[in-house]
Formats: sequence, structure tokens, C-alpha cells
Amino acid sequence: MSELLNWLLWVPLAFGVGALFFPRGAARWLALAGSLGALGIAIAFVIDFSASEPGLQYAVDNEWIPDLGVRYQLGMDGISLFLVLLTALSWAGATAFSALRRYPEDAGRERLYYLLLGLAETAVLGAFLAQDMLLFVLFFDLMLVPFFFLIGIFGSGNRVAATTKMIVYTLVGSLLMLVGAIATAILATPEGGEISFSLADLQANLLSEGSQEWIFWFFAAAFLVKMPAFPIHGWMPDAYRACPLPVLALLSGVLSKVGAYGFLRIVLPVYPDAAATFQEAVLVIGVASILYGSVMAFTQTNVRLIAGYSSIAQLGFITIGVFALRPDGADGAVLQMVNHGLVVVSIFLIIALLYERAKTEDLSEMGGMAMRAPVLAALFLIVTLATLAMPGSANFIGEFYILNGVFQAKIAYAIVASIGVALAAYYALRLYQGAMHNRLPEGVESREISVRDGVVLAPIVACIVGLALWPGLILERGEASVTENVSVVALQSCTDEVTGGLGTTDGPGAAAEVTACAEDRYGLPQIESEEGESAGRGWTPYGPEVSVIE
Amino acid sequence: MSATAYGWLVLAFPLAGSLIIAFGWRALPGRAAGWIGTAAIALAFASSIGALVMLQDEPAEARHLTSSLWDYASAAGLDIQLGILVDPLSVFMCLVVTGVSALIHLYSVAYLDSDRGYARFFSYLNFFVFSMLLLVLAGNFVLLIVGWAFVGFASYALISFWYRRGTATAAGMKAFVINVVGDVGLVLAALLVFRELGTFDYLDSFEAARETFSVNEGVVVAICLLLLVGAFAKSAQVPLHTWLPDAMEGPTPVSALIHAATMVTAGVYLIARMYPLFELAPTAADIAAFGGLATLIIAATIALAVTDLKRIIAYSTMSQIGYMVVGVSIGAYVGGLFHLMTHAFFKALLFMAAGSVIAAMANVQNIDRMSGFRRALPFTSLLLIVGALALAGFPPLSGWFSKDEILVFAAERGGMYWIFAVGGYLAAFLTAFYAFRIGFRVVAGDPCDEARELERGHLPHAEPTNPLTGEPEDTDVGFPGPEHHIAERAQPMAWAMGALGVLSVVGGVVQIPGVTHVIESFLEPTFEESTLFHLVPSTGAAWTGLLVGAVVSATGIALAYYCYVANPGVTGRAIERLSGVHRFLFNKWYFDELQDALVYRPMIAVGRFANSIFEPVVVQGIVDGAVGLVRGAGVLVRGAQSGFVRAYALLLLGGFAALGVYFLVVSS
Amino acid sequence: MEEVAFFVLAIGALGGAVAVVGLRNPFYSVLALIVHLVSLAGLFLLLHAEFIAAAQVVVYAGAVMVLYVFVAAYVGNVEEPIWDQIPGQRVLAPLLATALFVELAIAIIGTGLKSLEGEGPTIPLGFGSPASIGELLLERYLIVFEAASMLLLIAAVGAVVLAGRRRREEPSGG
Amino acid sequence: MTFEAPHIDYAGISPVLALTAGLVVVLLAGVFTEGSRERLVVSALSFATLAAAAGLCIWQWGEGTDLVAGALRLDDLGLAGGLIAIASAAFCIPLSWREEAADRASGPTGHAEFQALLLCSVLGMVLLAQAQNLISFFVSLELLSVPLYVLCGSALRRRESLESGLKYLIIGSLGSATLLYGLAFVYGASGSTDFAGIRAGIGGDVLGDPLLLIGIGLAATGLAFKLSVAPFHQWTPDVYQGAPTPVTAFMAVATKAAAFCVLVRFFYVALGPAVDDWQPALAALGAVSIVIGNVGALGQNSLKRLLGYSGVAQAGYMLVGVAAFSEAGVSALIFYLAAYALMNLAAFAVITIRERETPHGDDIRAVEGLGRERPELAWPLTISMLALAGLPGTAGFIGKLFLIEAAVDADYTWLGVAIAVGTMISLAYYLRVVAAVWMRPSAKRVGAEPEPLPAIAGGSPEADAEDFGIAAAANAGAAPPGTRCRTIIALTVLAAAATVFFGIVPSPLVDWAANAGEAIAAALPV
Amino acid sequence: MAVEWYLVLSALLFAVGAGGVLIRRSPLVILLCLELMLNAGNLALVAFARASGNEEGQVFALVVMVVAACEVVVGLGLIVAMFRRRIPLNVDDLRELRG
Repeated sequence: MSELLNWLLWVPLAFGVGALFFPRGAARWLALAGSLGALGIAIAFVIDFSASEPGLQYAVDNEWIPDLGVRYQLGMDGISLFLVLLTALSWAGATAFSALRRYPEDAGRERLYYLLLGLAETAVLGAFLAQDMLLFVLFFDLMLVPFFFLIGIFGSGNRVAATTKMIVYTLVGSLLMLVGAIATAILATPEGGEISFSLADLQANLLSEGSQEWIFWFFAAAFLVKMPAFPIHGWMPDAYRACPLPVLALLSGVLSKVGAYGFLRIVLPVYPDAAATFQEAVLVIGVASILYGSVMAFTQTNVRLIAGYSSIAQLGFITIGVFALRPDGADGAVLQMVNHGLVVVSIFLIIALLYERAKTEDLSEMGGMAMRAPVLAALFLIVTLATLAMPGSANFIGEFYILNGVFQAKIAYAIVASIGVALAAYYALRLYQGAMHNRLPEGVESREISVRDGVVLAPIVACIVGLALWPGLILERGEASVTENVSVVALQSCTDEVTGGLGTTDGPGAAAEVTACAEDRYGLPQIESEEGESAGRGWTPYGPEVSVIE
Repeated sequence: MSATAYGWLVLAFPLAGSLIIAFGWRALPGRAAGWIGTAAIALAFASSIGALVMLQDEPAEARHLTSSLWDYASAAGLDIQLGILVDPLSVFMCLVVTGVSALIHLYSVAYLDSDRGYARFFSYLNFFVFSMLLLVLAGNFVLLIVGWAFVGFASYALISFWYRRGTATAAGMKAFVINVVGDVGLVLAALLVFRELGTFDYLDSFEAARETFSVNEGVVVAICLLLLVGAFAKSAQVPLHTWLPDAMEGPTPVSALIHAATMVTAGVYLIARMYPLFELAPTAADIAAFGGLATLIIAATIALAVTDLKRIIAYSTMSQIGYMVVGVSIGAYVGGLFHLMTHAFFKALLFMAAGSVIAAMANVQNIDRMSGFRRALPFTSLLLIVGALALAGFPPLSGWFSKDEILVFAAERGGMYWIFAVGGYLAAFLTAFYAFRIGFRVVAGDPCDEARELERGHLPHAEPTNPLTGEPEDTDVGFPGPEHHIAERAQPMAWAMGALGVLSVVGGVVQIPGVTHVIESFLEPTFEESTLFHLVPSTGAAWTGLLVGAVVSATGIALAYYCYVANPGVTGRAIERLSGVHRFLFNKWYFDELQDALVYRPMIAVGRFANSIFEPVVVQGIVDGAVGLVRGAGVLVRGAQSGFVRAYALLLLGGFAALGVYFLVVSS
Repeated sequence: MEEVAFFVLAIGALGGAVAVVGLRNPFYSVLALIVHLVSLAGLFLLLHAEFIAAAQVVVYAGAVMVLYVFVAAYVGNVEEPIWDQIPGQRVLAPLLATALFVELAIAIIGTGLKSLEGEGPTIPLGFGSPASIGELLLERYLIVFEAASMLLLIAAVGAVVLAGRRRREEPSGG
Repeated sequence: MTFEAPHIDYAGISPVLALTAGLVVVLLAGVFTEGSRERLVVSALSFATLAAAAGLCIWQWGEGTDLVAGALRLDDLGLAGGLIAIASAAFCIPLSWREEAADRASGPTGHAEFQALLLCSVLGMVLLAQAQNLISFFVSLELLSVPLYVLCGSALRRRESLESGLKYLIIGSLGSATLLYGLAFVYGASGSTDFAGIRAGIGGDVLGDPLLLIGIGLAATGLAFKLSVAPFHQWTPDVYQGAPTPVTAFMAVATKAAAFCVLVRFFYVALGPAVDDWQPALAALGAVSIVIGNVGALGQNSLKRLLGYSGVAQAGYMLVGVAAFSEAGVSALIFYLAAYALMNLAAFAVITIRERETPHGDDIRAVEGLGRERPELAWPLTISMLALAGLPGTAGFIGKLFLIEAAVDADYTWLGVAIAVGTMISLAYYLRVVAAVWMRPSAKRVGAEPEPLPAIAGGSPEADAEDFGIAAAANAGAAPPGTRCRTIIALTVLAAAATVFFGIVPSPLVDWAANAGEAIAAALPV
Repeated sequence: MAVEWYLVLSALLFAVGAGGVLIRRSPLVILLCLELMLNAGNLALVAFARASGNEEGQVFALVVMVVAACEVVVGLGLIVAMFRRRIPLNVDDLRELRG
């Protein structure tokens, strides 16, 4: 099964490259086959995955650049599992959407388009699968390249400036992250040891608090820009305006998640002290993103930007979920990443349909399109309700978990964040109503969704509905891995607190204190230590072992 | 079958009905959708009775059964089941909801007949009933919130059912957003409960609350206040009430079902359901009661002034729910819930009658233009008067018993609670007056043009206009169809109205002081832990209260008769003389304007500010600033690249000079 | 005696250098350089570098300067404009030159190397003679010697490439 | 008079001998052949020479001895530098085939001279990379430079070419004089010209002596000029732009390789004991270079100029490897040099082709619309730009990774950050080129109606007429794009493919670079 | 006569030469100034050779002479070529390439 990870990763790119050698009309079908293949593999992983086990359930570990300590390490745990599925599904959707509509219109560039899509999918999957920090950084940066071209070549309006701005802005963060990653590996290497970027090794040799603190911000810069978070979302409006819609669906739906994933997968376990130290700083950013994104989405009339700013708000939720530093908040964040991905992908595909009917992207010039398009309206309505996290949708459960986590950790932030829930109702509904309801303006056409678009949109919406019925699917599978990652922070910071930063506890009394602290403050489930077992080991069920002096 | 199995069935039928209609909308011929919808609700009603029967079989102390279908979202220490709680309170609500709903569905089968969105309507309506039942059956806070929000959504969907009408969509949005505010309150309340008590389950949390909290402890008050946000938003209590009058944009059966009989009473249900918490937080309960009192008076005064038929009834609804909120807040659970039931009957009836009248008026809703329908619409007129009498609390109709039960309880509790009794009777007087403002306007007097035409056998038609703004509307899709339906000519409407008329008249018999106490004894197992439930006024006191109520009601009706039948001009003169007061009331105490100024406008202003100033200046400023800095440096570097080779040499040697200075400094 | 010779030659070298920089006519500058080079050759002699001194006179002052003279004559007398186009260059250049001198002088004077303070160590007979230099060149610095010869060859080729006349260019060439 | 002929390890010095011999043969061949035959024969001979030299270098790989009485050092570091220079030369010869500087339409063609000059420069580079004596260091640097001065100015019809030649010569000689003065001081302070002797001579009291340090400063200035490190970089953009493109390509890549090798050897072997004094200076120069190079490249329309500034920045990156003063630093440097060669050569090759196909010269307009029109050129150019920008999937990324790792390992984390910041800025201009290639409508080709060329000749009207004639003739006889310059395209694609290959499978190149790093390990503190 | 004196003179000559390069605009004179600088270097080399008592500096100086000659040859070649192309022999007029 583990070998399938390689297939999963490289199939999209291989098919994309293969498409280069196909005749023009056929390339798209090959690319579609590739994305469906990846989807199939991803589904196989979901089926095979065991819900209760923490840690990596599948792993590939090969040498890559031994001199630099970089390994080709892939793996999948409960956090990446559904993000991989989301990626595969979104790409299959966007590829199918494009292929069925014979997009791009410029047949001469068709093969290029699908090659870039394939490359992008591989890069994103790579980021989700990488278990080597440098490999992660590599894929994280790599994914920008195809998007640079996709926006720049196939986009509209001021596309070149927009795409350049996007890539430079986002790379600002990720290049700092590269430095941070290298610094981490070097600082974590014990005297005379071999340098290693493997996440497992880095988690085993935590850095000093001082190092963690500056490296933390290098990573945070990368992730927050990518999401994007307020106030460093400056690239977003232009890029969203220019991006072709199937690509935008991916950009907004999937790429933004990589940032949040990075926080959870890398920052928390590798920089636990810094994460605890800067918890409130990131919470402030998250809450500000929620409020700002919502308020912006309020008054925007460009439909893409409404969705875009709403994404800022949603990513704000996900961020605060992760930085609740509790299993519940983080588990909710994982669920919410998938939910938001599904919702945004379908929103942008719907926006494509709206644009086709209204010939405008200005909400104030749209309206009444539900008239002869009940199915489209129904699909749009479901997506809208999921967007505003209507209770009963999986998005609500995600937000509920997140708010719960933050509520238990830092109550004030949760209360402020909950304002965002109410605001979301307004902007999401405004988008739906503005497009579908009221009178049909001149020049806007009300036309039912065609079968070729329906076969793409319907399955995605079906996933949204399915998840609404059983959000536990993701929550249960994510729980163990999430707890593992969060527990590192909890134990680290509690140990520091109990021992006054010495990192060691003397005696079982202190160990019990740490356990209590971790449970109380971070909601970490307490594992009953068996009688007779050393007290120090009983409370480190997950993550690195903290040394204990008896 | 167990009671919980019936409970699941209660939920299943409406949901199935909704889905069948939604997916089969194209295949369903004629009124099939309507009949399917009605049948689904009727089956749900039957299942409710099944649940009732099964529940009564249980011993009294075991009458709270739970059941869970699956782990809805349980992970990371949170245990969230897809579980229901079947107990007397939820079964009582199920019976009211499904019973009234079935009748309203029946009415709608004919009323909406010509509408292009017929199937959509029934799908929504069935979904609403499902949501409402989910709300009342939910066994934990999360599922409660789900039902709560579903109800809000169904309400939104049905308010903007005629989605081509701008006022309707705006009203829907307003309703939805205010309801979401309520949802947020509930969510926070649930989180606080979980934080303090570690569970989302009703029964567990109530039990834990009794052990954990002392009376009036800050946390429990906070929980209750947050719950009240939800309850007030949903039940349209001041100040979160402004959506309800606007919600009258929906089709009349919707107004009857959702915005009178069922959904808006969810807040009352919530307070009753959460009584263990409220009894631990008397402060919060008192706040709720005062909110209810304020609402019932304010709404009654507004109902005196507005002229839109449906809006008058809507304000009356607010006012009546105010009674219920007062009731359940001060501990008159039986009275509150009893009034909830009777109100459902007579208010639904009033709306149905109003729908019939509006149809006869060719979609005109201004009562000033109506008069003399008694011959043209005899059946409707009769039931309208019955409904008005019940609303006015005229003996021996149902409203008389239920309302006074609450007020007597208030008086019985004494102390400050006398205020509620006095306020309640004051409002009852106003209620009687405006109820017959409607009754006499519609029924009495010379027939208006439309009534005359109807007497000649024609149903009047007019160009379709928006009843609120008077703007002409297109008839293509989604507006009231080309044909109207009045109860006199449409069998299903007549059946439904007839049934409700009977219930409005006799509904009071279940709880006559000293005679019957069906509701009280049925609900007792739910409220067995309550300290207030058992505080029952003496039969004498109860009858005294009823007597006062009857007098107040009769006085109000008499005044209305004086104003609208005996001296038709007197109201006009009164309006002139009291123009300030009238304007204040006619503008609904300026609540809309207040909300606009305090919430909506600031929000939009902040949004505009963010969009037009903050985003370009700060957010783009970060980008532009960095870019400008780099560009500026680039300009400098390129400027230094002057093309003069001697300048290059200068820089080269200058560079060395600098390097040399460094080396000289570090040299020992 | 040596001091006198040094100062005379130093003044000659410095004067020549200053004249090269200061004279406005390139032709005169070339002549001034010859004075400078010859003075330097004298200084080399004082430093016991006979072969270098000889090479200086023969190769430099002789061959190379002839080349200069020819080119100076060929391109004619180009007067430089008084006005300096580069703002500040006129001020900065002398300042920078002074700064350079100061830095170098500090390094030279401030050094702790004892050997610079005296006349240098006693040296064997034949120090700097053609024989000993030649030996060094052909033994230790064989590769340098070869490389220098390649350099001369390629410089010649380069000069031909740059300045060599071609048939088609004759009409336009001067 | 008795000479003791020094022991000469002919195997070790064989690459140098091969190049010398080849150079002479090429010159002679030029005398005896004419016209198109000349190009064929001379090129064949040049290739043979370069191939032989490269083969001999590879043969000697792994050796580690002093050559010719210690004037040269045969080790993997020097060989690596030499190999990069040789490969670049081999790449640039086809580029020069139609270049006006070598292929004069009127009069005898100049291929022999052109290629002889090129070979001589390569010879200088091979020697320089191996030099471990101040004198051989200086003379090989000149052997490298003098032919380049000539080559830069060799497009005699273009005023820019002459201008660049003269500017290069003046600044170059100034740099040489500075370097010479610095070497003199180092010699004076240590009493030796051998690197090993210097190392021995500057221990003790001399360490930290102003004479030595000023000498180091002067030498660093002279070398930094050669490496186009800011603030000694100002000749670079002008000369890159003015010189004939094949020369620019060669100069940009090969000079850096050889000069960095000698920089490493000089600073590590000879000046190793003084590391605490020079390390911060080199680090600061690296940082300044990164900033100035990158901001200068913004907004440039001339691609060669852009690559010139980019070269300044890249030199800054590579200087970080030197400043690290570690084996990893040297390995990173060599890796980056090789990667830099691949990516730059591909870019210059595309510019060369487009200069001939469009009237825009090396202006960015020349590559507009290339993606649609000439994918075989667009892809290499794109890959090369992305690699220069250090995006993953290319050797450029691995190179930067390597350098940052070396910097951080040497406790120069801020230099790693400087590389990252520089890369951010650099994206703006690299991506501008990529955007022009893929996202702009295509430039007008010269094709059917020969547009008058811009007045590039200046001064002489006759010469101008001649130029037009040449241009018109070239266009009239021009084969459709795609069939011309097949060799160049093949080489370009190869270079781009290698850039990607080493981005994905970097290990062979990393190992190769690590060998070079090990060669210097003896000079490093344990 | 201390070697230091020679070195100070050499530094002075170097500075004068450098100043000349910075001030003069005729390429011919600039070449002359560069000669001055190289010769200053030679003087330093020979002086250091004297101070250290080995002849390596002298050999170096010899090589520098060759190098200087080569630079002159190429430089003069360029000047001649420019003169033929009627490019003004003033380095300040060589500003086609800039920015």
C-alpha cells in the first residue's frame, strides 16, 4: 500500500507530461484520466485507513540528497489523508470541468494547460505527503510555479502583474521558510551527527526556545501569506480577479489549505515552545482575518472577491482552530479545511456558470438566475448554506469544534470569532440572493445547468451533503494524529511551566502535575499509566519523550 | 414500537415528504405535491400520537427516553450524537406542530394551487416541519442548534418564496441574519455548557448543572442569557423582533404556520426545555420575563396603528408570544405551553381567514380599504370573528383560558411579578381592541368594491403589484399566481379553517381551572424537578383572574365596536389629535430605524471603509511600500550606473577604500 | 650617497607621474612617463634588481613607449574638455586618491614587520642578476614563463584583431 | 650556468598542454584556411582541443599533487573550475558561428582568431583555477582577461562592442593593478609567493598586521572586480550588454568559475589563518552584492544587461559559500557554479538566437510570444529563468539550498536570509522575462519585410550602409526560424534539461562538487 | 635607506596613478595612468623582494611588465579601432551603455 504513495504523487504529473505528446484534442482526456487515477488511489487510501492509529500509516523513505540530509520521505497520517483526498477530488473536478468545456479556448495551449494542472496537483500532493521538511518546502514552493503560468497565460485582465505579485508575495514567505527549515535541521543536528530534515528526527531533537521563536515566524510568514491571512493578503484580490475560474477553484480551495496544514503538521510539533509562546499572536491574526474578511465580503460586489474574502475569514477560523492548541480545535480545523475546500471549489465553478449567464462578475448586475435554473439554484443554495456554516452542515461541525477548542483555551477570542459566524450568514446569502434572486436584469440569462457541468458539480455537492451527515468520518480519522501533534505543544509547555523551563521533572509528583496541566489547559486526553510503570513514561503516550529524572 | 421509534418516525415522514417532492418535482402532476406533503405531515401527526401513547405507557418517572442513530461528530473529547429525547414536553410540541401543520398543509393545497412554485413550496414546507420537529426532539444542544438553524433556513426560504420580489428577498435575508445571531447565542451557550459541565446532552447537563452551580452563579446566568439571545431572536421578542413583520412577505400559509403557530414559539419551548438552568438563574429568567412583557405591550400598541392586515396579525403574534415568554420565564410552564397551543390554533385560523380575505381583495392588504365582507365571504367572516374572539380572550374561547392562566400565575407568585399580571391585562385590553379592529373592518360596514364584485360572483382581479410598495410586478414565475383562492370556493381551505375554528373555540377545555388539568398532568414528568411547576394558583384565584380577563376583553371589544361600527369617523379624529403618538406607533417605535442606525449602517460603513480606504492604503500599502522601496533602490543603483567609466573606477577604488578602512580597524 | 640617489630618483619618478596625470597633451604625457620609468629603473638598481632595471629600460621605456608614441601620433592631439561631465568627480577623485595614499601609508608605516625598517637582509652576490632571475624563471616559474609568453602571443593576436586593417574597411579607415 | 629542469608531472599538466597546443594549432589553421572551410576546420580543432582537455581533466580527477615546482595545484577544485570553463567554451563556440565578431561577411572570417582567443582565455582559467602561487595566479588571471578584452571589443562595427571592450579594459586593468598591489603586500608581509609559504609566513605576529590586511583588502577588491561583486560590479552590466552575446555568455559563466576557484584557494590556503579578519568582509560584500545586483536588474529591458545584474547577485550568493569557510561552503559554491553555468548558458543561447531573428536585439521584446512561436526556445529560457530564481525542480533550487545550508552551518544565518531576500527581489525580473515569453503577444519578426535595423553603427555612414547590407543579406538568406541554429538549440535544450535533471536528481552533481570541497579540506581547521 | 621609503613612494605613485585614472578622459592617458599604477606595484614588489631577501618579487615584477605590455597592446588596439570608427577618444562620451 505504501508504494501507492509514489503512484499517487506522480501519476498526475506523468499524465500531464504524457498529454504533451498527445494530439491536441486528446490531451485533455489523458489529463482527466490522470486526475481520476489519483482520485482513485486517494479513495483507496481512505478506505484502507485505520481510524484509531496515530502516526504515519503509510510511509516511503528513500535517499535523495544524502550530502544535504534531504530524504525522499512520504507518508500519510490522519491529517493529510483527507487533504490528499480533497486535492485529488478538486483536481479531478477542475480538470473535468475544463476538459468537458474544452477549456482553454486557445487549442494551441491546451496541452500546456493540462501539463500545468498535472504539475500543480503533484506539487500540492507532495506538500501534503512530504515527511521531510525540506521536501515539504520544495513542494510548497513548486506549487506556485504552475499557478504562475496558469494565471499569467490563461487569466484575464491584468493577469501578468497579478500573477507576478502573487508569486513574489507568496514566495517572500516561503523563502524565509526555506532558511528557517535549514536552520532548524542544522541546529537540531546533535554534535557530530548527520544532518537530517526528516520531520521525525526534528521532532525528536527540539530546538532551544530562542531558536524556535525566530524560526517560527519564518514559517508563519510562509503559511499566513499562503492562506492568506489579514493583513498580508495583498496578493489575493488581483490574483483572484485575473485567475481563470477552474484554476481559481483550486487556488482558493486547495492551495490555501497547505498553509494551515503546515501549521498543524510542522510548526506545532517542531516548534512547540514557540507555538505556545505566540499562541495569542496568531489567534489575534486569525480573529482579525475572520472579521476583516467578513467585513470586506460584505461590501464587495465582485463575486470572486466575495468568495475570496470569505476564504480569508474561513482560513482565519482554521488558523485559530489550530492555535487553540487543543485536539478538538485542531481536529475541527482539519475537518474545516476539507469542508472549506469542497465549498470553495464548487463556489468558483458556480461562479464560472454565473459568469457565463450574466456576462459579468459584478454582483450588482446579476440577479434572478434561479428562474429557469432550479437545479443550479439548488446546488448553489446547498453550497451557500455550507459556506455560511449552517448548522447541520459539516462546516458547522468544523466551526463548532474550532470554536469549542478556542473557547476552552482562550475564551475571549472565541467570542469575538463567533461574530464572524453571523457575518458569514450575511455575505454568503447576499452572494446567493444577488445572483439567483430578484428580477432578471437585461442581458442576464437564466439557463439551467448543463449536464456536462452537472456531472462535475453534483458529485462535489454530494460530498458536501455526505459530510454533513457524517462529519465524524474525518474527525475520527484525524483525531489520533491531531492529538499527537498537539500533545507535543501541550507537554512541552506544561513541562516548562511545572519545572520552570528546565525541561526535566524530578519525581512522579511533577509528572502528574504536567499531566494534569496538559489535560486541563490543552484538553489532552489522559492515558492511564499502568501501575508499576515509571511515572515519567505514563504521560507521554504521543510524541517525543521528555526526559524525566526520577 | 417504542416511543423513540415513533419519535424517529415523526422526523422521518416530513423529511421523506420533502425529499420526494424535491426530487420528483418535475414528475408530480397537479396537486400531487400538495397531497404528498399533507399526507407526510398527517403521518407525522399519527406518529406523534403513537409516541404519546407509548410514552403514557411508561411509568411517570421514566418518561424521558433517549435514542441515538449514530455518532454524528464524536471525536477529541466531544461526544455529539444524532440523538433524540422523547419526553412529555417534546411530544406535546410534536402534537401541536404536526397537528397545526397538517391543517395548514391542507389549506395550502388549494391556496397555492396556481403558483408556479407549487412543488417547491411543499418541499420547503415539509422541510420546515422536519426542522421544527428536529428542534423539539433534539436530545442534545448540538442537534438543537441544527434544528434551530434549519428552522431559520426554512423560514428564510419561505419568506423569500416569491424570490422575484425584492421586498421578499430582503425580508428573508433580514429574518435569516437575525436568526443566525440567535444561533450564535445558542452556540456560545452550548460551548459554555460544555466548558463548565463537559457534556452537550440535555439530561446529563441538567443533572450536572444542579450539582455544579449555585443559584444565580455568574456562569449559569451567562448561559441562560446566551440562550435567551437565541430564544428572543427566534421568537421575535424585543429587540430582535424586527424581522417578523417583514416576514409577512411570504405566502399567507407560511405566515400562519411558521410565523404564528410553530417556529416563533421555539423560543418559548427553549426556555421551558431549559427550565433547570433558568431556575438556577432567576436573574436571567426575570430578564426574559421583562423582555416578554415589553414585547407584549409594545407589539400590542403597534398593532393598533399599522394598517397592513397581515402585519397587524404579526404584531399580535409577537404580543402573544410575549405572554408565553412571560409565562415560561416566571414558571407558569403549563400556562405558557397551553397558550402556545391555543395560540397556534386561533392565530393560524386568523391568518387563514386573512389569506382568504386578501385573495378576495385581489392581493390588497390594507385594512382601511376593506369593509363589508360579511355577505361576500360568510364562512371566512365567521371564522375571522371566531379567531378574533379567541385572540381577544373572550370567554369561553380557548384564548381566554390560556392567557389568564399565565396572568393568574404571575399574580400568585406575587411581589414584583404583579407587574406581569397588570401589564398582561393592559395588553389584553389592547389585544381585544385591535382584534376587533380587524374583525369589524373586514366584516362590518358597507361592502367595498371587491366585496360587491364577489357578491356578484366574480373574484376581482388586478394587475399584480407588490402589496407593500405598490410597484407593478411581472407574473412570470414566482409570484402569486393568476388565480386567487378563497375559502368559500376551495374545499381544502374550508376544511382546514373549519377544523381550526373548532379547536379555537373548544381548545380551552383541556385545562379549565378546577375542572380539567390534562396539560398539567401530562407535562408533569418533564418538570418534576421544577420548584415552580407545582406552584398552582387556587381554583378561586384562577376564576377571579378569568373574570377580570373576560371583563377586559369585553371592554376592548366594545371600544372597538364604538370606534369602527358605531362611530366610524372617530378613529380618524383620534389619529389627527394624537398624530405624534400615531406616527410613533405607525413607525413601529422606530425599531427598524434604530437597528439600521446601530447595526446595519455601521457594519456597511466599516465595510466601505475597509474596501475603499483600509484595503488600498494599508493592505496594498504593505505591498506597494515594499515594492516602492525595492524599486527606489533599483533606481538608485541604475542611476549610479551612469555609463561613465571613470565613475565606475571611482566606485571601485572607493569600495576598496571602505574595505581598507575596515581592515585597518580590525588590524591589531 | 644612496639617500641622495633615492631622493633624486624619487623626485624624478614622482614628477614624471604627476606630469603624466597633469599634462593636457597626451604626447607630453607619454614623454613624462618615460622619465618616470627611467627613474624607476634607477630605483630598481638601488634595490639590487639589475635585471628588472634593465628590462624596465629596454622593454618599457623602449618598446612599449614607442608604441605609445606611434599611437599618440596616429590619433592626433586630442584635447580634453575642461568641464568635467561627471558631477563631483573633480572633487572626489583627488580626495579618494589622497585617502588611498593615506590608507596604504598607514599600512606600510604601521606594520610591525621589522624587515621594512632597515635596508633589508644581506643578500648574496648576484641577487637580481639576469642569471639568478633567469634560473628562477626557468625552474620554479617555468609555467609562469610559458604563460607569459602565451600572453604576449595572444596580445599580438588581439591587437591584430582589433587594429588590423581589412580590405573592406579601407575606405572608411583613417 | 646550470639549470635544473623542474620535475614536470606531464600527466597532471596535460590539460594545460592540450589547450596550449590546440590554441596554436587553431591559430595556424586559420592562416591556411579560408571562408566557410575555416569555420568548419577551426571549430573542429577547437572542439577536439576542448574535448581533449576535458577528457584529461576527467582522467586526472581525484589526483592531488603540486605541479611544476608548486606553481599549480592539481586537485578536484581546480579541475572542477577548469571543466566548467572548458564546457562553457565548447558551448559558446557554436554560438559564435554566425556572430558578426567572428563571422565577418566581408573580408576574411575571424573564426580562428576568435576561437584562439577563447581557447587562450580557457587556458588562463584552467591555470587560474589551479594556481597556488601569487605569480602564476596573476599571470593566469591576465591570460584569462586579455583575450576577453579583445573579444568584447571584437564586434568592431558595433560601437557598443568597442565601448564595452574599452570599459572592460580600463576597469579590468585598474582591478589588475589593485590586485597586483594587494598581492605585493601579501608577498611583502609573508615573504613568499607560494600559497603554502604565505600560510606559513603570516602566522604569529603578522596575523592582523595592517600590511597584510590591506593587502588582503586590495586583493579582495581585485578579485571581487573579476567576480563582479558589488560595489566593484559596475562594469558588468555595460560590458555584458555591449559585448557580442557569445562572449558575454562565456565571460559570465567561465570567468566566475575560475575566479571563484582561485578565490577559494587564495583565501583558504594562503590566507586561511587570517580567516577571522576576512570572513566578515567577504560576507558583507556578498550581502551588498545580493542586494545591489537584484535591485539593479529590476526594470531592465536589455536581457543581457539584466543577466549582468543578475550575475552580480549570483556572485553574491556564491560569495556566501566562500565566506562560510567550510568544506560544505566550497562544495556548495562548486555546485552552484555548475548549475549557474547550465542556466546562464541556456539563457544566453536563446538571446543569441533571438538577436538574429528579431530586430529587437537583446531587448526583452525579442522574446515576447516565444512560448507560442518557438517552444523549443521558450522552454529552455523559462527553465533557465526559473532556475536562476531558485525555484524548486531546478538545479538552482538545490544550489541555493546548498549555499544556505553552508551559510547557516557556519553561523552566518543572516547571510542565508540575505539569499532568501535577494531571491524574492530577483523573482520580479526573472518572472518578467518568463511573462514576456509566455504571456505576451509575439514580437514582430524580421521575416518578409526587412525592417531597417536601428542605427547601431553610429559614426560612419559607409559602415552603416555596410551593416544594412549585411543584415539584409542575412535576412534574405535566412532559413525560417527553427531550421537555423540547430546546434545551438540542441545545446540549449540540453543545458535546460540538465538544469532540470540536476534539480530532480542532484546527487551526481552534489557528489562531484563535494569532491571539489574535499580537495580544500586540508586547509580548513578541523 | 629603509625599504619603507620605497614603499611609501610606491604608495604615492599608486595614488597618483589612481587619481589620474579618475581624472583623465583620454583613453590613451588613462592607459598611461594604469601603467603608473602597475609600476607602483612593481616598485613595491622589488622593494619587498629586497626586504625579504628573495627574488620572487623580482620575477613577479618581470611578469608584471609583460602583463602591462600586453594590456597596452590591447588597449592601444582598441583605441586605434575606435579612432577608425570615428568614435571620440573621450571616455566620457562612451555612454551608450548605462542604466
